[in-house]
Amino acid sequence: MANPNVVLHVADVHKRFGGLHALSDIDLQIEEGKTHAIIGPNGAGKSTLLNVIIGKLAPSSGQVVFDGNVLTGKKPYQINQLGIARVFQTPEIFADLSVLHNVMIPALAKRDGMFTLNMMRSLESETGIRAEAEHMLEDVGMLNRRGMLAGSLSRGDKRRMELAMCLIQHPRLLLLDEPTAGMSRHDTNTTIELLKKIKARGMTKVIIEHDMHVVFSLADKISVLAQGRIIADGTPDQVRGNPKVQEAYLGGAH
Amino acid sequence: MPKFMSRNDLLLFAGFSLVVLAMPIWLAPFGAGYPDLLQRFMIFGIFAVGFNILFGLTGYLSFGHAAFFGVGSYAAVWSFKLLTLDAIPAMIFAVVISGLFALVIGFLCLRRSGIYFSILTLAFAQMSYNLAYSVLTPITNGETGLQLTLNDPRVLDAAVGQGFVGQPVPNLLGQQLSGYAGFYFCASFLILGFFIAQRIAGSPFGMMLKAIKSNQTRMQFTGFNTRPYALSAFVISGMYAGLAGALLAVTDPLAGAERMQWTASGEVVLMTILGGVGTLVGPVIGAWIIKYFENILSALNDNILARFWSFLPEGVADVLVKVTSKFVGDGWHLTLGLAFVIVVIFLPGGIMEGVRRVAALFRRSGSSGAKTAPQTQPAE
Amino acid sequence: MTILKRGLSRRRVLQTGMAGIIGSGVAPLVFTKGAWAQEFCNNPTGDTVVFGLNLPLTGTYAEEGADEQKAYELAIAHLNGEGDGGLLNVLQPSALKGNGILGKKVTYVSSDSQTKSDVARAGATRMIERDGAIMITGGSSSGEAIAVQGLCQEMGVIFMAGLTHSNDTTGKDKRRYGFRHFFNAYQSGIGLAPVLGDAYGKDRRAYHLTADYTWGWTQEESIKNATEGLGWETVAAVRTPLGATDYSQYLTPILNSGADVLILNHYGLDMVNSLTQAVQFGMRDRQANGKDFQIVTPLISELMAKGAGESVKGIFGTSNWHWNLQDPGSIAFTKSFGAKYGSPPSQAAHTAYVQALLYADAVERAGTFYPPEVIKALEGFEFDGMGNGPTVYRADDHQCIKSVLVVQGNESPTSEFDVLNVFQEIDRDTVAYDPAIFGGELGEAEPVPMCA
Amino acid sequence: MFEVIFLQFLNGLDKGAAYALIALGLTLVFGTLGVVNFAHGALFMLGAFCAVTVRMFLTMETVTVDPEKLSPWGSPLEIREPLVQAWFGDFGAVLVNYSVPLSIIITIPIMLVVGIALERGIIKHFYKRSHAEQILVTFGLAIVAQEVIKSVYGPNPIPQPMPTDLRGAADIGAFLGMQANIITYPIWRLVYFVFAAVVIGGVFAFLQFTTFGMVVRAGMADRETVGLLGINIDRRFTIMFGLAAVVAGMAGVMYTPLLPPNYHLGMDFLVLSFVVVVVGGMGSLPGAVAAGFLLGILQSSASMNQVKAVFPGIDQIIIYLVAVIILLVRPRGLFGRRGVMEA
Repeated sequence: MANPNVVLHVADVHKRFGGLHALSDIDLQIEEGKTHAIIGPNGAGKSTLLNVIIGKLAPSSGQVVFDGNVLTGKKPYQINQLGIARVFQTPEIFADLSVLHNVMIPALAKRDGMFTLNMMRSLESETGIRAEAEHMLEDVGMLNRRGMLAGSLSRGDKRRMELAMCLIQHPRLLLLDEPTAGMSRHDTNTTIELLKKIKARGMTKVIIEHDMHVVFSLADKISVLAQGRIIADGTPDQVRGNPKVQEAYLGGAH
Repeated sequence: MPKFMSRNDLLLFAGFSLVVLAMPIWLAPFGAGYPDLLQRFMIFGIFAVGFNILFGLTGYLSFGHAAFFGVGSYAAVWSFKLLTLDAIPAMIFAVVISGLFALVIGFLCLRRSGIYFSILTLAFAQMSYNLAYSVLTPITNGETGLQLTLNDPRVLDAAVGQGFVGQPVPNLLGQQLSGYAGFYFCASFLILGFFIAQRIAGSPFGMMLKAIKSNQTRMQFTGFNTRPYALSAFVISGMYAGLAGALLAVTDPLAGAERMQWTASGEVVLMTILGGVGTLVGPVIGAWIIKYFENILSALNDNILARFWSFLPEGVADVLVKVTSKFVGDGWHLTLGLAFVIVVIFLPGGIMEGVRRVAALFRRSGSSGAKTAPQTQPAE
Repeated sequence: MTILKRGLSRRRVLQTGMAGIIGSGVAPLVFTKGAWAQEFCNNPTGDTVVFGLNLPLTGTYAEEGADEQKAYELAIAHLNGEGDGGLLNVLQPSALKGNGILGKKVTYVSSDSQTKSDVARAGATRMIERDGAIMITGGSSSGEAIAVQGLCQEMGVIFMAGLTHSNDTTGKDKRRYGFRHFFNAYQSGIGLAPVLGDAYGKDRRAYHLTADYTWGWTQEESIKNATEGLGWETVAAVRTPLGATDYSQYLTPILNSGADVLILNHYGLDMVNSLTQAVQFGMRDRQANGKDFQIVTPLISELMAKGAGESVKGIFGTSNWHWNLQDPGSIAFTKSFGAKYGSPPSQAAHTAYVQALLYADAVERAGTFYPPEVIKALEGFEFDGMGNGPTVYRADDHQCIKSVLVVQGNESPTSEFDVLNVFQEIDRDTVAYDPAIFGGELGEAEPVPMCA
Repeated sequence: MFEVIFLQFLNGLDKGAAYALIALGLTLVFGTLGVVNFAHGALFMLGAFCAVTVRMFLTMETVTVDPEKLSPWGSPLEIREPLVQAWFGDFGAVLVNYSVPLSIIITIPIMLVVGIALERGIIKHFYKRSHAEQILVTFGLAIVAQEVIKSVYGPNPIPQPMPTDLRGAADIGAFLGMQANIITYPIWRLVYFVFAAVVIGGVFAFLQFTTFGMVVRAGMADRETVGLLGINIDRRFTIMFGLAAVVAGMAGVMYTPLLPPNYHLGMDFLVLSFVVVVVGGMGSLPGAVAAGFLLGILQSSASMNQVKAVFPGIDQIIIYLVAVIILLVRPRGLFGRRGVMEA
């Protein structure tokens, strides 16, 4: 690998659905500790790209390399165990469990691996994990809701909890699919603050986002996707001035 | 020091054990205090508790659990025939065999989820049943059912020179297991099974199972390989079914193929739903209610009904006897079906949810003073 | 009273020290109380005695079960001195007095066995434990009979089998506490083969369809041996699943198999379906090997014949008994049953009724309900007047040896019940056989096991 | 050997037609409403009992008891006179003779009402609930239906004779110009086959060529979009449930001469029909029909002696075995779409 700082390398990935080219010739390098935003109009292939990285979809050709491991062909849980966590566009949470348990589960995954038959130990005795989870909830400002059923939370709280679920695993790479979509201005700002705090810890992040306010306040680097291709790549300032980007956004239906 | 069990769990366990052990006393006024029915309460309680570990926790709806029940019975009877009449080796043998069987079936079926999983389990169970009835007769003795005979080898018994007089029956260290002894034998296993289920539900493992039910995708992206979790739950619940089947063979040493039929699998589904799926006590209560109805409701006839309604004027009583007779005796299945439909529609949490709702109602009306009438529940 | 002491002391001897310790330590008082209160299982202490009727009221053999229930109710009424007395008047010799059994009024409890061995056994256990049944009777499948018979041996309760035709019931699975009045597949073979030879010739090629379970197999084997003894050839013997409803896939291969006789080793609804469908396939209108194609139903009852309707006309089979017989016993029973229920009794009803009477009579002769004495009274008992001619309850296998009927579907029935004709009565010497050929072991009557 | 295989194949088609017909209704309900209907077998059974009821009315009798004369079994002689023949003479006799096909006329409105009532009354409340709960409620309904039938009609099967003209076997071989008396097949089974083919074809044509059908098909593909177009798709789906009930009911009526109906007829067919649907792929109409024929032919050929000699007992498990293999190899059945029913 040319750049030793690159932690995730999406190499020459194509994805076709029947005749439709959802992704063409994607080559993307994400550097350690950076926040990399992927923007683009609706249907540009952003979520498809995340799905390919995380193992939900297999690329038609090309491969994804994470820290020297080829991810292509690996199962989602193996990819997660390598240190990649994801926040989904619509929160994927355990609606029937309490907020506290929602956050404890990923912590246990981090500690115990992808399968442990620990059925005779009591949850009560997992004091370490519990403290960790409570601490995490405090970080996202949800400690007072730890006993609630996750399904009964507001949409914004669900997203914050999902973020907490990812953060508690201390992933090396965090993928965020529109983390502030549908949030109020106030919630969005809290989330931005939270994400900045993580950034300070040096966690690598890939963010898909529509909200340019969010993108420009967080991203170190931006890639612009349109019709399945990367049309621009660079620092926020570089991208802002790129005429192709403006064209894509003006031409794209939004 | 980490707590072994929370106070609530301990209370629940103690209460449950007490209720179970005292059954011969408190069930006698209901006409159910005889050993055969009590044993069945225990056996099907175990079956339902085990089924709930799979269905209640992981949400995988198996329509083939009766197969493991049957395998447990056959394994136990074979242990009686080949090894010894003592119950303990038979139970161990049965649990191991049904566990292995569940491992194979579960490994295949869990490659699919949703209704595809249900149909796969159903297909395997029906295959087991059909084969047990016909081609596998050398192992299962087909329709007649596998029975003990005087000239079985019983190598362990023969080795210690233990003989017996009359028809061979299973025992526990020489103590016969018919009647109330059989009940307490089964009861101890129900209590043990309940304890283990309680531990599982309260363990990190149990939480993972509930998480699988809640959102399998999230589990995958959280770094869990869900299949071994689901498979473990499947095997554990298969072992419970095998244990229950073995106990049925201990209290009554005959293994028939009918207990593997899909309708028998359907019955344990009914029990679990009726009692309250996902709860610890619910499935047991569901099993008890169904077995009670099966034995008591089905025995009611027109004469008994006529006596029951006799306080009413003759014409009215006659009509009521006619109407109610459709729901008892041979018609008790109708009652069961109606009760089941009503529970699924109005009380998806089963009887346990009903109990909770009533309790909440009382708590509310109790706290708001004696004068307030019970509040009307808002419609869903 | 001597009996009582013997039962007690033996039982005590049996309990090893270890068992005693566990018994007193683990089991509560309730457990032992039941055991010592009576000297044998369900010894009737009041002025009534309870029969446990284990009947298939649903399932493949439900019609037989319903008819058996009517017969038991009739028998119990007659035993208690109600009604016209039925066969009480013709049983020879008889110890019955028409005042119940040993002066105790007979009552009954019943349980739906659903034609399933498991359920039958559970029902029998319930009736013994909860309802205190002194004797279990009924059932109309061999699986049920064998399962319940084993249970009764464990519990020390006499089982008077209802309709069960498998050789195993009094063969390899025979039990000291189980008794069968009905005939068996082996006797069907002996009785049916000569008739088939006369009617269809010695040069026939037979195709068997057999219900794939124990009874079907024993009947297939018996009929195969008997017909091959005639010189017939067996083309194929195909097993069909029990309770199969559509037999078409088993019937099509017969058409061009070179067979000219189809033998249906089915019973109950299976038989009704397979026979009706075989007729729909035109098998009775066919020619094969230059002869008319024929169908044989080795075991048939009027209930099945009724169900099969026109299909059964002219078809040969065997029965245990038929209401059209003209001996005094049959006439008395048919009249008594018909007057009460408006239809003639089936062979299942007959065997049920006779079994109830024979048990009662044996108790009267033994002078006690103590099962080993009743068993002794039944074993080797010679009697007559019950519709099957002189009959003996064979001591070696508890099988009644009596005459067997070859019946034929009635070509011109005068009513919906007049569906079978008695073609020939095969006397009991012809259908007797050596009990040793089927093996099995009866086991001991004493010490009497104790139900809880 | 040719005639043996040909007959067995014919038999497979015949069985397959019955399987396909039942699976078709089940798939209609699943494809449109997304509901797993375990009560579908019960609808089949209810149809069969429509035929039973019609025949009961047509064969009503007056019973005169003559206390003077006794029957051979000792009860007073009953003289029965069929009413319909008495009223309508020969025409009445024809009515009785053709009671089974005639019942269809009455079965269609009854089953339509039953189906619509079921959907409006209960099923519609379960659209949003999990498939497991749908299975449970419809399973419960199936139990209730069969117990009601048992309590009204008793536990024993009630034979329904086929019209006299359609009894016996037809010589297909001779009809096709081959040797006579080799390839013969029961006429009623051929009738059933044709009937099934007509109904299946009718349902397909209805969905293909009518506006109603087109809207329903669009709704099957994407319910929300159709809803956005301002079309009341729910009412159409209700009617589709009624239609599925009618198809099941008619299948039940025509099956009665082959198999005397009793109360658990529905449960007997339930497992089988689900296996067919799952093999075909949940929600795929062509899949249901193809799987029906496939399983019919496999079932039939597995029952041949030559096959059974190699694999003993194969005829008892073939259907399940095929289902297991197909589901493991092709997770969504033969024609299934991705993601259906896996939650």
